[in-house]
Order: sequence, then C-alpha cells, then structure tokens
Amino acid sequence: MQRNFLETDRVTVAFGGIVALKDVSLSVVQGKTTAILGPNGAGKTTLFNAVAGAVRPTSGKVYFQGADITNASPSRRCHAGIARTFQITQPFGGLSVRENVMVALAARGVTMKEARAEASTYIDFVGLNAKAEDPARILSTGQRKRLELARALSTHPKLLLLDEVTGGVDRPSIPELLDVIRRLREERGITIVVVEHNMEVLLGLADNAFFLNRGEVVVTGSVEEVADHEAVRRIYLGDADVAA
Amino acid sequence: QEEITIGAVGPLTGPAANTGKDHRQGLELAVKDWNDGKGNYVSQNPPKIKLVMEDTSGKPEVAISAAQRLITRENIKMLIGDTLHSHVTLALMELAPQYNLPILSAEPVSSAIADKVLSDEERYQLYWKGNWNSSGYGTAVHDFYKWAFDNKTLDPGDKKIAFVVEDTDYGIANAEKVGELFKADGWTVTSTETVPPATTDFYPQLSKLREAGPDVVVSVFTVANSGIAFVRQLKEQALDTSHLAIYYPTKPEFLQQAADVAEGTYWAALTFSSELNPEHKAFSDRVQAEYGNPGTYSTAHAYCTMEIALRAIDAAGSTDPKAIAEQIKNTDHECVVGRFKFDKDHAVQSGPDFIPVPVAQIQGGKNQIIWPENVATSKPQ
Amino acid sequence: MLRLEGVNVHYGATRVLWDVAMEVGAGEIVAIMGPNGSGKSTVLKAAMGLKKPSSGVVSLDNEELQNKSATLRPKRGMSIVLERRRLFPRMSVEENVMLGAYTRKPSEARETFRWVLDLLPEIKPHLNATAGKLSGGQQQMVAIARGLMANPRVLLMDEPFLGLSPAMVKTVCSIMQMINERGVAILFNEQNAKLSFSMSHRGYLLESGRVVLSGSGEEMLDHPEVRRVYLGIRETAA
Amino acid sequence: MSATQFIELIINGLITGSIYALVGSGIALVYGTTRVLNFAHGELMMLAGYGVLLFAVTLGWPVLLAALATILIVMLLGAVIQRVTIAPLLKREDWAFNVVAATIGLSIFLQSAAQLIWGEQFQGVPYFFNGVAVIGEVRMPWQRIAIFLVALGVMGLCALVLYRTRLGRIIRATAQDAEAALAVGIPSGLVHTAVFAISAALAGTGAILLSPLVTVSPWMGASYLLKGFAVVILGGLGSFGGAVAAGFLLGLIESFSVAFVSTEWSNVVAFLFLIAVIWARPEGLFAGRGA
Amino acid sequence: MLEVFGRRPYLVLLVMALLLAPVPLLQLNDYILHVLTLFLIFAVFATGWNLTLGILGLKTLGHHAFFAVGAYASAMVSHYFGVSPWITIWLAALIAALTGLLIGFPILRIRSMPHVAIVTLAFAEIVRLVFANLKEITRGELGFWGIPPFDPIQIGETTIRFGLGNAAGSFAVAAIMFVGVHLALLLLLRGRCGLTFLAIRDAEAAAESLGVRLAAWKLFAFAISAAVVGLSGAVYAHYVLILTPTSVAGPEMLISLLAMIIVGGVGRFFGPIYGALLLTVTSELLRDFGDFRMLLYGALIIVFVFAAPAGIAGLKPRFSRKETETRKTVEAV
Ligand SMILES: Nc1ncnc2c1ncn2[C@@H]1O[C@H](COP(=O)(O)OP(=O)(O)OP(=O)(O)O)[C@@H](O)[C@H]1O
Ligand SMILES: Nc1ncnc2c1ncn2[C@@H]1O[C@H](COP(=O)(O)OP(=O)(O)OP(=O)(O)O)[C@@H](O)[C@H]1O
Ligand SMILES: [Mg+2]
Ligand SMILES: [Mg+2]
Repeated sequence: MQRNFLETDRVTVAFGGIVALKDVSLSVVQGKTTAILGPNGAGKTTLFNAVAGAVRPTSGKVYFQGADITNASPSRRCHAGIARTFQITQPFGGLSVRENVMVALAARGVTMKEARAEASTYIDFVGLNAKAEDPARILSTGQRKRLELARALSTHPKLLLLDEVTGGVDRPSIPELLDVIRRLREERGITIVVVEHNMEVLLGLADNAFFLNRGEVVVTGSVEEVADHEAVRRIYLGDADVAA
Repeated sequence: QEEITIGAVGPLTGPAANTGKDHRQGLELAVKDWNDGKGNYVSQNPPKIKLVMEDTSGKPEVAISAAQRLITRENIKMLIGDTLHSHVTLALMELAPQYNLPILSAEPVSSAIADKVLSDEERYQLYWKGNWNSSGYGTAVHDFYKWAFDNKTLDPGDKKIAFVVEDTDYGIANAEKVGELFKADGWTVTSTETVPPATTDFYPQLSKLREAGPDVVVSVFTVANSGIAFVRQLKEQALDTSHLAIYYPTKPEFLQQAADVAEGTYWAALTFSSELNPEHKAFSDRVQAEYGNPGTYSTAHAYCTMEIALRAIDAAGSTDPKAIAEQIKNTDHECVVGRFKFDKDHAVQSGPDFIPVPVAQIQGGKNQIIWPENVATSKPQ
Repeated sequence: MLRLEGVNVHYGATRVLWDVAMEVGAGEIVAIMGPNGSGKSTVLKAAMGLKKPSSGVVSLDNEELQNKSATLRPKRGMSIVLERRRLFPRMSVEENVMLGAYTRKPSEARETFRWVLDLLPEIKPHLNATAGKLSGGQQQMVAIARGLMANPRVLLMDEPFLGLSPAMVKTVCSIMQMINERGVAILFNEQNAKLSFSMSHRGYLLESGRVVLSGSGEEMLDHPEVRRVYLGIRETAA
Repeated sequence: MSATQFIELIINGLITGSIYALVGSGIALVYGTTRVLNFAHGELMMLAGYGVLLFAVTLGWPVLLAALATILIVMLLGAVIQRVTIAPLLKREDWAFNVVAATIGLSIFLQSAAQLIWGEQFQGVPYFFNGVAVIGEVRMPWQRIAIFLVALGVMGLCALVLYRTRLGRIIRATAQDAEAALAVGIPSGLVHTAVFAISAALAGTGAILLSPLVTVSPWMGASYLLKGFAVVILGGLGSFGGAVAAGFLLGLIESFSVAFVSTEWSNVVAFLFLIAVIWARPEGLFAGRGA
Repeated sequence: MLEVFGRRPYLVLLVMALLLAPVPLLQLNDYILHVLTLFLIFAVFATGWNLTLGILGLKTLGHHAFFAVGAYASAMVSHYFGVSPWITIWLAALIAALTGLLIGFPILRIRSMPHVAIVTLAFAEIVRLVFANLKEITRGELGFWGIPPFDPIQIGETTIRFGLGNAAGSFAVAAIMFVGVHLALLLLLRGRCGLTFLAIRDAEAAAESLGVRLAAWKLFAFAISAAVVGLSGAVYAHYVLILTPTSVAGPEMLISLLAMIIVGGVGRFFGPIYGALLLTVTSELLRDFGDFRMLLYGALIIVFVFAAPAGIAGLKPRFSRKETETRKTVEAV
C-alpha cells in the first residue's frame, strides 16, 4: 500500500484516564507545510510527541516514509529525519549556544570541526550570533525558542515539527525566522508541521491545516478554509459574533 | 650514648580508639620505666629509648603509610605494630623484609599471621607476634566444657552447639576452632551466625537459635555493646542453654552495664583482673597514678610487649635487625600477664605454663575464675 | 503606585538593566515591549523582589521595597504571573490556584476561587489533575488563575498570552480589562504590540536593558519607530 | 519453621521496620519538600542519642521529660543546621549536588566532633520500659513493643499534619517551586527550616527509642542512613506514606532473610531487593501522592 | 565545554606530565613518594568517577565498588593463577567495565538524582559485603594478602622494581597511568563523545530528540568510567599489596573520593586531580592532629562547597569578563 510521507493511523494516546488523542488519522504530504490548530489542551503537543517518539501511542500506528515507526526510539526517528522543537524549551544549559547546535551534528558523526562551522549557519539563521559562546542557561525566553529552532534545523530533518516556535519571540524577528523556514523548505524540500497560535504567521506559512479539538481531528483543509470554518471560529478563534 | 627510636602504630582514632589509647599508655609506661632506671634490664648498659606512635584508624593502608613515615622520617630501629588488629598486622609484616626492620605485634591473635610466617620463615624472620594464637581460646573453651561435663557441673544434652560471632577473623576463627574440637567429641554444630561488628539487635538470630535448641551457645564479640545486647536479649528470650562468651566481658563496661542480666555467664579469658589478682591490681594502680584511669589487659599487654622489645634490643647490644630478632626469639620473660615465650611460628605460647587462658563465671555480679582448677577462685554455679 | 527608579540589575558580571525607571499608576494597565533579551522579565522580577537590584528604588505607595523580602509584597497587594508557567508541578490544579491566596483569609479565598473559576472555566475540568501534566496553554491559565487569587492591587504578568489560543487570549484580555476596571493596576509584557498597546493606558519600550520610549498606549502605537519595527508597517514592504 | 518462629519473625521485622520507617520518613519529608538529600540525617539521630544520655542518665530526669527535651533540642539543631549550612546553598542554581556534598561533609564533621567531645565508647542507656510481655511462646520486651507503638504514633501525627493541615499544604507547595511559592507570599525559607526541624524530630524520636537497644556512640546514626535512603527510594521518592510502608517491608525482609540465609547475607538480600525494585518499578513500590 | 576543560587542556596536562617526570630522580624520601603515588592513583580514580558524576551528570555514589572490583580482580587473578600484574590490571579494568554495565542497566531509565545516588550506593554496599563474605577466596575482612607486586623491568643495567619499599618504581607506574588515562580521556572527551555526555547531562529528552542514542551512550560512559576506576584499583592493589573490603569499598573511601572531586570541582576535567592532590597531602599533614583530622576533613568539604562551589578548578580566573553590555545582543536581533 502506498503511504503518505507521514501518516498516523488511528493513533490514540491516553494518560491514565485522560485521552489526549482519540483515533487520530492524518497524513502529511511531502514538501508541504501543515498546520495543526486547536485550543489549549487539544492534544497538539501530544501528537508531536507521538510522532517524534517521546510518548508511545496507546493504540494505532505511525508511519514515516512508508515505514512503521510506532515503536522506534526518538533518536532513531531523528536519524530517520524527524526533528522537533519543544513548546517548553529544553536547552543544554551548561553548553554554549554553539555547542547546543553541535550536539545533533556530532550524533550524526560529523567531525567536530565541520560541526562547529555548520553550527554557525544555524545560529546565524535564528539570530543568536551575539550569544553563540554564552552558556545556554542564561538565555531569555525568546532566545531559547530561537535556539530550539536552530537545533532542530541542525539535524538535517526531512520532517520538521515546530511547536509554537514563534511564541515569545519578538515580533520584529518573526518575519526573518519565517523566511528561514520557508527557504529551507524550498531549498531542501523539508516538510514542516507547525503548531502555532499566531494566525498571521500561519497564513503566510502553511498550505493546509488540521483542526484538533479534544483529541479529535474536526476539520481538515487549506489554512484559509480551516480558519473560516464555523467550528474553528467558535472554539478556537473565539470570534465574538459567532461565540456570543 | 645515643637514643634508639622505636615506632609503634595502633588505632588511636576510629571505633577501636579506646583500646589503642590503652596500648599507647602501656607502651609509654614501659619506655618511661626503662629510661628512668626501673626497667627489667638484660645488660649493664641499657640504651636510652624514644617512642613515637602513629595512628592507623584500624586500616591497613593507613598503617602502612604511617609505618613508612616512621621508617623514613623517624629512622626507627624497630616497630611495634599493629597494637590491636590482625588484618593490619598482616599488611604491616610485609614491611619487615622490605625495610629490613624488626617488627613485633602486640595484641593481634589471628592464627593466620602465624600461618603466614610458617609459609615463608625466611621472609618473615624479622617479624614476631607478641600474643598467642586465636586457637588458644578454642582449646580453653573446649577443655573447660569437657571438664564441666565430666564432673557433672553441666549436662551435654543432645550435644548440640551453636555460635553467634562477630564477622571478623577473630570471631570466625574462634567459632571454627571450638566447633572442630566439639565435633571431634561427637557434637553437632547447629548454626554459626556471623553478624557485622557492633551489631546490637539479635532477635532474628535468637529466633533461629530457639528453633535449633542448642545445648551450648558460644558468642564472640570485640565490641562490648554487642555483648551487652546479646546477653540481655538472650535473657529476655529465656533460652534454655549454657552460654559462654569470648572476649567482650574483659571490657570493664560489660559488667557495669550488664551486671543485672549476665549472672551465670561463662566467659573466656579472664587474663586480667584487678579484683582477683594482686599483681594485676598493682599494675592497674600504677596506670591509675600515671594517667588517671585504671589499667586494662590491653595496657598490661602493651607494657609487656614493649618490655620484650626493649630487652631484645638491650640483649642484642646493637640495632642490627637480625641480632634483635634473634634476641626476641630467645625471650623467656615473666611479665604481669604471664610468661612470654615464643613458639616456632613466631607467636607467644598460651596455656597454664605460659600465658594462662582461664575461664570465668559471673557470680553475684562479680567475676570469678572457675577453670583451670589450680587458679580457680570459685566453683562453677 | 508602583514605581521603579534608577533600577540596575546584574547577573554576575553582566548588567542587564540600566537605570530603568517605570511607573504604574493606580488603575492603570501598563505594557512593556522589547526585543528578546532586552530585560522585560528581569524588570518584572525586580519589581516583585525575585531578583534583587544592585541599585535603585522599587516602591509601592511610596514604601521602599527593594531591600525587603519578596514575601512582603503579596501582603501589600502585589502578585505576579511568572514566565514559563512556574506552577507547583506535582500538586493538583486546585491546590495551585488556592495557594495564590496564601496571604488571605480562607473564607475570602474560597469566594475568590469561585470567581476565578467563573472567569476561566477552562480549568474547571482539570481541578484534580496534576499541574505539571497539563498542556502548555492549560498551565498558563492556571498560572493566571493563581495570580488572580491574591486579589491584588497590582498584578504583574510576564507574557500572559504565551501559548494561549486566540480565543483564550481574548478571554484573558477581557479579564485583565475587567479587573482593571475594578481598580487593579497591571504591568505586563507581551510581544504583540498592537494587542498590548491598544489595551493599555501607557507603555514602555525596552531595548538592551534601557527604557528607550514611553508614552500612552495610543502614542506608542503611533510612534513611527514602533510602527516600523513592531507593527511591520513600512513604506517598502519586504 | 514453627508458627512461633514465624510470628516472632514478623514481630521482629515490624519493630526493626518501624525504626527504618522513622528514619526513612524523616529523610523523605526533607527530600519531598526541599529536594535536599540530607546525608547528615543520621547525625541528628546520634545527637539525639547523646541528648537522652545526658538528660535521662547523667541528669536522671524522668523518661518522658528527657525525651521531650531531647526532641526539642534536636529540632533546634536541625533548624540551625538548615539555616547555616543548607539554606544559603539553595539559592544557587546547582544546589542539588552541592547540598549532598555539604551534608556529607557535615556528617563527617559531626561524627568526629562527637568523637572528640564524648569519646569513642559505646554508652548504654537503660530500658525505659521494663519487663517482657509473654504471649504464648512469644516473648517480647515492652521496650521493643514501645518502639513500634511510639513510632506508629509519631508517624501518624506527621502524616496528619502533612496532608490535613494548612501548614502541610504550604510545605508541599514550597517543595515544588520555591520561587513560585515566594511569589505567592509563602516564606519558603522558613518553611524549609520548619521541615528540617520536623524531620529532626523524627530522627530524634527514632534515636530515643533505639538508644537503650543499640547504645549511644558517634556512629550510631551512620548505620541507619543507607537503610533510611533505601526506604525512601522503595517508598517512592519523597512520599511520606510510601517511606513508612517501605520501612516496614524492609524490616520484614531482613528479619526473614536471617531465618533463611545466614546473617551476613541479609543486607545483600535487602539491597538486591532495592535494586530489583528500581529496575522493575523506578517510581517505587508505593508511589502515590508526593509529599 | 569551556567550563569543563578550560582553554588549553592539552597544555595543562603537558605541564603536569613535565612536573611529574623528574620526581623519581629527585631522591626524595620514600614517604613523600608514597604519598605522591597514592595521590596519582586516587586522582585517576577521581577522574574516572567524575566522568559519570560531573560530565554525564549521573550522580552515582557507588564508584568505590568498581575500585574494589578492579583491585580484587587483579589481585586474585595474579595471586591464584600466577598471571603477571602487567596483564591482570587490564583484565581488571575490563571486569570493572562489565560490572559497570551490570549496574548501568537498572539505572538507565532513572532520571532522578537521588535514585541513582542511592541505588549505586546500595550496589557498592553489596559489592563490599560480597567480598567480605566470600571468605574462602578473599579472606574477608582479614585482608587479601599475597598480592604480587608488578614484575621488575630490566632496562639496560638497571632493574626497576615495584611494590612497597620500591617507592620510585611504584611512583613511575602510577605517574604513567595518570598521564596515560588523562590523555586518553581528553582525546575522547574533547570530541563528540564529551559533547554528547554534556548534552545528556543538561537535557536528556532534548538530546534524544536530536538523535543521541541515550541508552548506548550512558552505558558506554558507565563502562569507560568503571574501567578507569577499576584500573586505578588494580594498580592500587599491586602497590599496597593488601586489600580489605572495608578499606577499598567502605564508606570512608566513598567520602574521601567524593571530597576530592568536590574540592577539586565537580564536572571540571582537571578538578578531581587538584582535589586529590590537596586532600591526599592534607590528610597526611593532618595526621599530626590525630583526632582532629576527620573533623578538619569534614570542615574542608563544607568550606569548599560554600566558598568555592566550582572547586579549585573553578577558582582560576576563568572568563576575565568585564561588564558586558546587552547592547550587542539586541543589535543582532
Ligand atoms: N542567570 C543569568 N545569568 C546571566 N545572564 C542572564 C541570566 N538570566 C538572564 N540573563 C540575560 O539577561 C538578559 C535579559 O533577560 P530577560 O529574561 O529579562 O529578557 P526578556 O526581555 O524577558 O527576554 P524575552 O523576551 O526573550 O523573554 C538576556 O540577555 C539574558 O540572556
Ligand atoms: N504526561 C501527561 N500526563 C497526563 N496528562 C497529560 C500529559 N500530557 C498531556 N496531558 C493532557 O493531554 C491533553 C493534551 O495535551 P497537549 O499538551 O497535547 O495539548 P496542546 O494541544 O499541546 O495544548 P497547548 O496549546 O495548551 O499546548 C491535555 O488535557 C493535557 O492535560
Ligand atoms: Mg502544546
Ligand atoms: Mg522574558
């Protein structure tokens, strides 16, 4: 059977009694950018965790490039080409920003010298040059978010999962970051899945979208279609006229 | 005339520090007497002696470090060590061939030391053990019980014996030796419980003992509070058995704290008793006058060990290691704890003719020697 | 009522705030804007006493607080919603929220609790859940609820909308406006210039630890610098 | 095995276990609330031991009064230790290991200080309760029964405070994010100190109950420390109730292992059990509500 | 990594090697050489331990078990089977590494500091008890003696002898091991290996998501660290020639080694070396204070934790950074 680039097949994730994802089946087309929308607690991060391997689904399967990766470890998935950022940032506090970025390169077997040089590219991308040699533990919220992105990029992903990557980043820098992401997609053909609450950002970035509510996919379509959907406006965007 | 330095190492800190301090007093006192003209001299012109003592904390590697320091810094001509521990002595005796230094240990008793000497007499020719072998206890305990069964003081019952001993060479070697001798008489050893040193809760072991129902229980501890606890708990559990204690009743705190529950306990070996032995009392008073605390077996033994060392150096007439060792070998010296004479295994001999190993019983809150009969102060009850 | 004068803050040898002066008048909503790392969070922490300034004055109703313990401030009516949702991760949501009223009488606290739940009904189903296991946005709501429980006169909020869905952002905005109408002064930071300056009476712009611009909400929105950099309104769009 | 021995083993296990539980729950309390792994906990026991010795033996006070005075003093000491050596470290970013290091240092320091002050000897304390209860064939001195009962009582009291009172809630909040606790106005520094004092009281109670059995010495506490830690882990880190349950369990395991294998292997059995549990259930046997 | 290694780690090691090289020729008295030999052995021990404690960030408190395993393994193989210690020390390192893997497995999944600390502590206690209880082969607490010293080496005219009483030879063995181990570790850790360890220390989940194979790396770190510690134990065994379970695997070993690492600087590559030097030497100097020795020892640990938490290695002027402005940051943004 021909499978899409990334597919989840009736994935359910339950934490004790709480069902965070319920039979979620969705597929992501290679080269496209997909947005996951949904109110808080809808299960977006959990979906990312299931795809990246940080949680095991209670039932269901995850396929990546046709292969079943449901039981693969996060590191194997990374080597297969899946990278993610964390919504709640997780820097390597004792390493410098540059070394943070070098970790993934080293895990791929790149020599230290090459890794050092390549890291500069990503640090440049996210605008952290000035902090490159500082320990990551002193970074502020926005700086940490940028670091997350740089690290994810350094894994040479085929699939990039961005969990609120612009949250906390100052507005003037967002266009630049988006530029970087867009360029990557065009130059390297990276497939991107984003969780993002900033609709402006989404409209300029994503091709299609899934709307998740209480662990279930409710609406699918292009970003515009989804954003205009009645349920999305009511539950998610909270438009006064509809919500009333 | 030049001063000769003798080094000593012993446990001055750590759990055995009390005993180590007694040793230090005994060693110092002997040297003081010697230098003050009150010594038990061999020659007309005895040398002046200086004593330097270092701490081992009861650990072999520390002891070696300390001894090396004494050897290289203080230029000692002889080492007394270890003053207490057998395992430390086993390490220290290696220094004798390495540094060509006569070494005389004080209180260690382990038979393993003598075995090691016998395994390579050439190598350990400079090493001497200033105490009898641990097997000495075994013989005494066995002979005492045999005597008691023979004259119907005690009833051998089903001929079952059990041991509760401290997990040291001392405890285990004693249990093995006594066990062997009893087995030869047709006894069975129901169990040997080894507990870590300083254990104070014996309920699990006692529960096991009660099931086995031995006729004789032998306990060996070097830490007095283990013994105190054991005797008390044995009484609480009202086990119907004869109990013989090894070593710990020599500690004064044993009777102080356990007098109420220790009545009737047999024990070995009452080698030092100010109450029963006027000579011991005189020595103890001497220590009291000098240091403000009474003398113990350890003080007296250290005193005697130092006397042997001093007399050997005196007799050798030089600090030549071989000559000193030769003189130690020739020692036949009557001292406050008994007569010191070395055997072929470089250890001091025990028994009625040498250092006596008498068995005592606590009667009316006091220690009485009950065996051997020739030195007994009371009859067993 | 809350006033910062000449506040300097160092992290080790690094100086992150330079003579910062800010004021929050009674009944005002005041927004802080600035690039990442400019020191917004540090200003709020210094105001709340969680980071001690190396020099300068922090005063509430003319009472100097910079050398007093942080615990005094909730008693004086200050409370803070911390960045990165600093909850008590292994306590239940209810316990977390209730602890916001630590300095208040239990009976009053119960009442406020009901009020807070009415304002933020989204947390109701999770009251018995362990706070650390909630989703990012849910944690943020709990943090806001906890901040409200103190019934503060001055509320400090560090990126209160971080991770909230658009609908929740609106809810929280209206809550802020509503309690402000009841007389609560609010000092907060948020990256969305339009949102934050339009809902606030006054605003500050912070850059590299210095206040570079301040004024009323409208003034800030109209300022060419703000328009260009923070609202992306340019003559030649990129 | 006879029924009598079986009962005896259970009783012995429960009594030993109650001491492990007392020690462990004290460590768990401190760990649960402050994330501090206190390696000097055993030395608080030791100090309490010398306290009883002073009040009950040297000064000859009545037992209850002596115990009370001892507990008060140990609580004070616990508080002082926390203020002087631990509180300043908690402000650091990398305090977790610093505190372990500091308390290890403190533990050696106190041990050797005690040795200098009181000497190396093991000092006996007479039984507080005399007599032996005889039930059928089982003989149990009242002193031992008292250990069990008092330990249960004291731990129950602590649990009550921890889970049923406002103080308990504050303690638990401080446990989880001290800065956030500070932000809502909880004087977290004081709470930490108070927790230390309570934990010291638990250690003190343990020591008072034990001193007639184990005698008082500078090393008195050290031997219980590893067992205390094992109990904390088995019970689920920082869980007060878990530590209590695990304490009894460990006591029983030890008591039975003496019966089946010889004594010198009983600790090996106990620690292997610990490692096996960690392997199979890292969250502990009784992981429940974190303190 | 700057914090861990400093600016020029190879240079520092070279200086150390150059300082050690002439020592045997100085005709120092045996006692001083003895203390220095102990220092070198403990420095290797401490460095090996620091690998998991400070660099991988797993707060293990049971590495004295690997020291004991290494020491006993080498001692028993050479004693019972007559194999030359020159060979058995490597065997010992291997056995220690395997033991490391053994205890590495159960704690793989554990992330909490106290779990790891206590489980490893309990493991060390098991090791001590096993050596103490297997009296038939180890002689228990009575001590394992009869350990052969290293076989003499003939270089031209001179024969270099080892073991007690041959201080210069023993010092040389320890010094070569010291320099060799540190050089090897430096080569290993300055590369991706060290980077990965430090990443695991700071954020495990993130490291895993970036392609780091956690289990493999952790076990690898454990094995290397145990091997280094085991090697130092083996050399120790053939130097002191007697082992007791308490002296190699007892709590005092734990405390003194931990103190060395803390005083030197946890997680600093060279820290444990400075710590080992300071504490080995002071503990010998303090010998004159008798009873006060342990007291001061404890106090020293406390003082260092308070006054210099980064240890001696952290005392050196690290980043001679003046007040940096935040301006730069913002311009780059
Ligand atoms: N512990 C620390 N040590 C050294 N520097 C620090 C420390 N904490 C923060 N900084 C630095 O201080 C500066 C200000 O930090 P702050 O968190 O106040 O920024 P912010 O304006 O809130 O940024 P953001 O918008 O990203 O949250 C940053 O450059 C940060 O790197
Ligand atoms: N480890 C966990 N244990 C228990 N419940 C969990 C856990 N992780 C997530 N949940 C629950 O699962 C649901 C989905 O959480 P998730 O983090 O996926 O939401 P989200 O869509 O990312 O929300 P947000 O926008 O707020 O980040 C929430 O109700 C959350 O409380
Ligand atoms: Mg999320
Ligand atoms: Mg911030």
